[in-house]
Amino acid sequence: MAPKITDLKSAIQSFIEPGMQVAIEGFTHLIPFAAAQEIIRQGMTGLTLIRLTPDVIYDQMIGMGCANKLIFSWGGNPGVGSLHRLRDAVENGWPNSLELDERSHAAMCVAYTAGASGLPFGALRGFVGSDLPGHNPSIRFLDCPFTKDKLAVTSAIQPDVAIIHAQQADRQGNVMLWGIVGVQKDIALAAKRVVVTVEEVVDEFAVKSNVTVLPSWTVDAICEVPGGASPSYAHDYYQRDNAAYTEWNEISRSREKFLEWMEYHVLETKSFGEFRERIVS
Amino acid sequence: MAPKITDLKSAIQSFIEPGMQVAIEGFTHLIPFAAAQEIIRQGMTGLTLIRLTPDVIYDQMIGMGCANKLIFSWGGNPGVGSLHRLRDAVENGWPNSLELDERSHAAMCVAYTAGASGLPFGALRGFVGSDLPGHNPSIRFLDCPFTKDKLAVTSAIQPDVAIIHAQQADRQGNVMLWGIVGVQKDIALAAKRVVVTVEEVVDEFAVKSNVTVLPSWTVDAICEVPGGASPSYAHDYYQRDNAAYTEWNEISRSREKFLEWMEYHVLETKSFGEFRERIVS
Amino acid sequence: MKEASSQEIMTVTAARLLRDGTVCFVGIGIPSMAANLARLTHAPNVVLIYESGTIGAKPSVLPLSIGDGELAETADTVVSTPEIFTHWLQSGRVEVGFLGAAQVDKFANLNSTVIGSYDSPKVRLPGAGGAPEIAALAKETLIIIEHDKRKLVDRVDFVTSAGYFRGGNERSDAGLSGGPSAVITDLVVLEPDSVSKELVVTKIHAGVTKEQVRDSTGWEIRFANNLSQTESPSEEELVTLRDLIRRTKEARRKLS
Amino acid sequence: MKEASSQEIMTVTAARLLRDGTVCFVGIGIPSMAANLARLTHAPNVVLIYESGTIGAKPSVLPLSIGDGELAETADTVVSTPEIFTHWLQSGRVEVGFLGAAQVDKFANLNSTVIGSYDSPKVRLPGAGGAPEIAALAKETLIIIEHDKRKLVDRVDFVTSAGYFRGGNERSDAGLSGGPSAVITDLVVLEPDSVSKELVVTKIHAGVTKEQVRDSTGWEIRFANNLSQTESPSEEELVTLRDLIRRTKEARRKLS
Repeated sequence: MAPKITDLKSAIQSFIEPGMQVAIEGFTHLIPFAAAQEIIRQGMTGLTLIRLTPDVIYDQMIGMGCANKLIFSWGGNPGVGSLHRLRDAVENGWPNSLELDERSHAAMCVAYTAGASGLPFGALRGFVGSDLPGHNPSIRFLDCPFTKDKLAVTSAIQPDVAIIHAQQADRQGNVMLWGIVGVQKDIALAAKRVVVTVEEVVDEFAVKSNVTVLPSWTVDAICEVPGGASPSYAHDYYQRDNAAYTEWNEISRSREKFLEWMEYHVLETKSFGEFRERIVS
Repeated sequence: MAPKITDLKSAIQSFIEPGMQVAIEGFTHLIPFAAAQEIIRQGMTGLTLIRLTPDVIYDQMIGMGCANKLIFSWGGNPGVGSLHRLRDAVENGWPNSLELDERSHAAMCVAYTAGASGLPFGALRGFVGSDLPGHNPSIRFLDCPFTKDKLAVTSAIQPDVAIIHAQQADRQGNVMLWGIVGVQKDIALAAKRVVVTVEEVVDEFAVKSNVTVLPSWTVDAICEVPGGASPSYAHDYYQRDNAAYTEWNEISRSREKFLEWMEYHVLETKSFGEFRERIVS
Repeated sequence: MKEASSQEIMTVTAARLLRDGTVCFVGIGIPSMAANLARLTHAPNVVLIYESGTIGAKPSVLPLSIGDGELAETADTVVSTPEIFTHWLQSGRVEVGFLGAAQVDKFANLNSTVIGSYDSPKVRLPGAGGAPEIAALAKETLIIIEHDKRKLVDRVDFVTSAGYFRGGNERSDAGLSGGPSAVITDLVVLEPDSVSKELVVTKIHAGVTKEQVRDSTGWEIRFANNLSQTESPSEEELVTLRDLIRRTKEARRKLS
Repeated sequence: MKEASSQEIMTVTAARLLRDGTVCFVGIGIPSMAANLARLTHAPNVVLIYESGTIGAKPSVLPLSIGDGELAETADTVVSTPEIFTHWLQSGRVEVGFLGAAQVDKFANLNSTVIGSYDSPKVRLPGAGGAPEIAALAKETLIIIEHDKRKLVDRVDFVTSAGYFRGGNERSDAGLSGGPSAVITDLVVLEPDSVSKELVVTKIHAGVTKEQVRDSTGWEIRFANNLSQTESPSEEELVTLRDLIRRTKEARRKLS
């Protein structure tokens, strides 16, 4: 019942298989970069990647050919501009074509909440007049049985695996994260399996405001990976590395430079620790 | 924009009118007894009362003729037995008949959440095989547009006024409650107007775990009423007065004894403070 | 030591049906007593969820109300009541639902709404609370009820929470999995027949006669072929249970 | 003091449209800059909601991403992202939605999805994010966009977020209230005609000619009868804005 406290390499090997639906979440905060890079390192392919904001984390995975489908709502480099690898996949099919299931943030949220709640769909007021439903069968409309209001509905998302990053786990395997808590509780409870990387394993949690707690029995694996959300941030641990986001714009612009960077930093390193050493040097 | 910090008598006078839909919430914890008794004191009638667990608080209001309709899901005296005044109204129409819109806890919850979310209905897996939907048009069924699963739906609840009790407000009018947070955030955000009684008004909130915060601009009136949730409890302030719940069983059993008790303790007192003095003596 | 009372046997028998580590949705009263007894004896890692929002509560005394402060203080996490029903029950995370009722019928349907007709009831009962969805969505339901002709009835006056409907495959045909796996009374344990889903006596408490059971049941009760005697409470179980009740009474006295 | 740039005029003009005490849903970039400028000048009690879950954020520097830590630390409360969309936006609590886009058309429809066709786009843009529901559900929407022929177009390539559809009553007939009340560019302010809902120029920034506006707009742009000149930024506004930008740059340099 209690989650296995294990190393990241083993956790990814145990839980991620080609063809799976995988959600790697963290809304602007606590983005699990270390876990995503381990998936790249293991040469995973054919994944359906799920995430509100693909961000640099999925730009790397898509560029390395991990994914053939993307379920998302906003695919930019926040504060910087385009995700060049995502664009190259959609515009030119490089390194492979990428099927899109594109919704809005609100629709992704209700799809996660429905998934976490055991409901097959979520309803929202939205999409009236938008062209998105015409391109996505996961968005439909229905009439309220009471008021006859026209509402949008979207199908629940229940991934095979959710991966999130948290500040802390305790030794019993309970997980706690705080600050901007985003969508992590919903996606963790929606998924069939949950892998959590954490900044540290502690004896006991301190009282924090605005907290999400996942009891140990809802989590499958916990891996201690300090800095594992970098270049995003971990509230009370480290701040966002804005320069890395800006630099990514240049690194990712050409296929060659991107591949070279990934080869040197990710494929040639054995762990996130080694990756970080190469980043700093 | 900021709520008026005022006295309870004025707040009830300003916001509660005969015939309104009123939800006085607090799930087992922080039940706003002082506010309810002020409504009784002001001789209000014709209310639709809304609450998952009518509890002693609505037993008093129903017995005093404040309500002609009840929307609820469990009407007992927790840990003790029946609510005699509620039963007398339903079984014998005393002091007046009481229309019931009866759901389950889960259905009340999704109705509150739908109300708070601006949706006309909430969906749930429930009521299959139950006789309740046959007696309540607020519960219907629909087929999921994606999976064809049969789901129950229930109409949103958006009361005219929600009244809750919280541990603290700050001087700007923000409200904070903690411990068992129940359904209060949803009902407060579902209602057109929100009145909050609090244990105390403080300069600044301390960090607490498991917190609900209502920003000042979502609240209409705040009244400082120490002990205002008694005989229920306020976490970190005082404990549940179990004896009072047990005694209520005897007080409420006969109409005469009930009326005498209400007359002496509520109608003849001018405030919750005076009521408390009579209770103690 | 004083011999076990029939209520104690019922509580201990119910407690034993909880396996260690099980995620259990608990109602107040005897269900809560049995679940906490299990936690204090053979099932220290049982996860108790109360509808007030506490997950993994470990109270030292029994809560009188479902939302006593100690539940929050000892829980692994506390969430809102809506979240309990959506993210924790409806999602299928609850393995065992522990329920009481005013009436249970031959096919384990539960009534906690009215005696008599809904529109002019003879007795208005408290109502559904969390029961209909617990009965529908927990992987398995245990029911605890006092054995009495007016409580174990051929057909409940009102189906608040569905058991096996009118028997056979009716429950699964309606799209519900799970269902009541046992009804524990102060006389016997009943379990649904695997085909007809009719409740039959599978265990009988020490000193109870079949006659007594027949006389106290509102339908023509059947006894299983492999009927056995309920294992008596152990000394540890009785001591723990009595201790728990004593501590609870003391705590309540102090508060009054 | 250095004269106001066209971008500064745009930001100050947008900021002025926010009344004090308004509940405002803010996107990142110039919307966030304008909203925070309003908060630091004439509207100290404006309530800023970011989709990351922060309500009442009061950042001292501008967030680069929508979820920077300072937003959480200075907020009145932080909630989950799902709750932001259900309980705070969809519920009708947001008075002003502040949006940018890649394209805006004559009837204030917004495109942030693709240039070209959806299935084989010339340029794949980031996508909807929170915009479709903000545009649908805020009581009023303000749009900020650089004035450019390829951005202010007759018809957007893709309607990500609906404005007034194809004009007239089409928006309200579809059951949507609210709608865009102004489009602020670095040249002018446009507002929808009360009947046709076509965007017309109501204010023109100092030093900008009608010719220049015509040449930079993708449809045959009209000028309101009561066309006026945009009030120039005050010294206080400019100083505050430049200070804010300077503090933001310093903070980011420190982090890098």
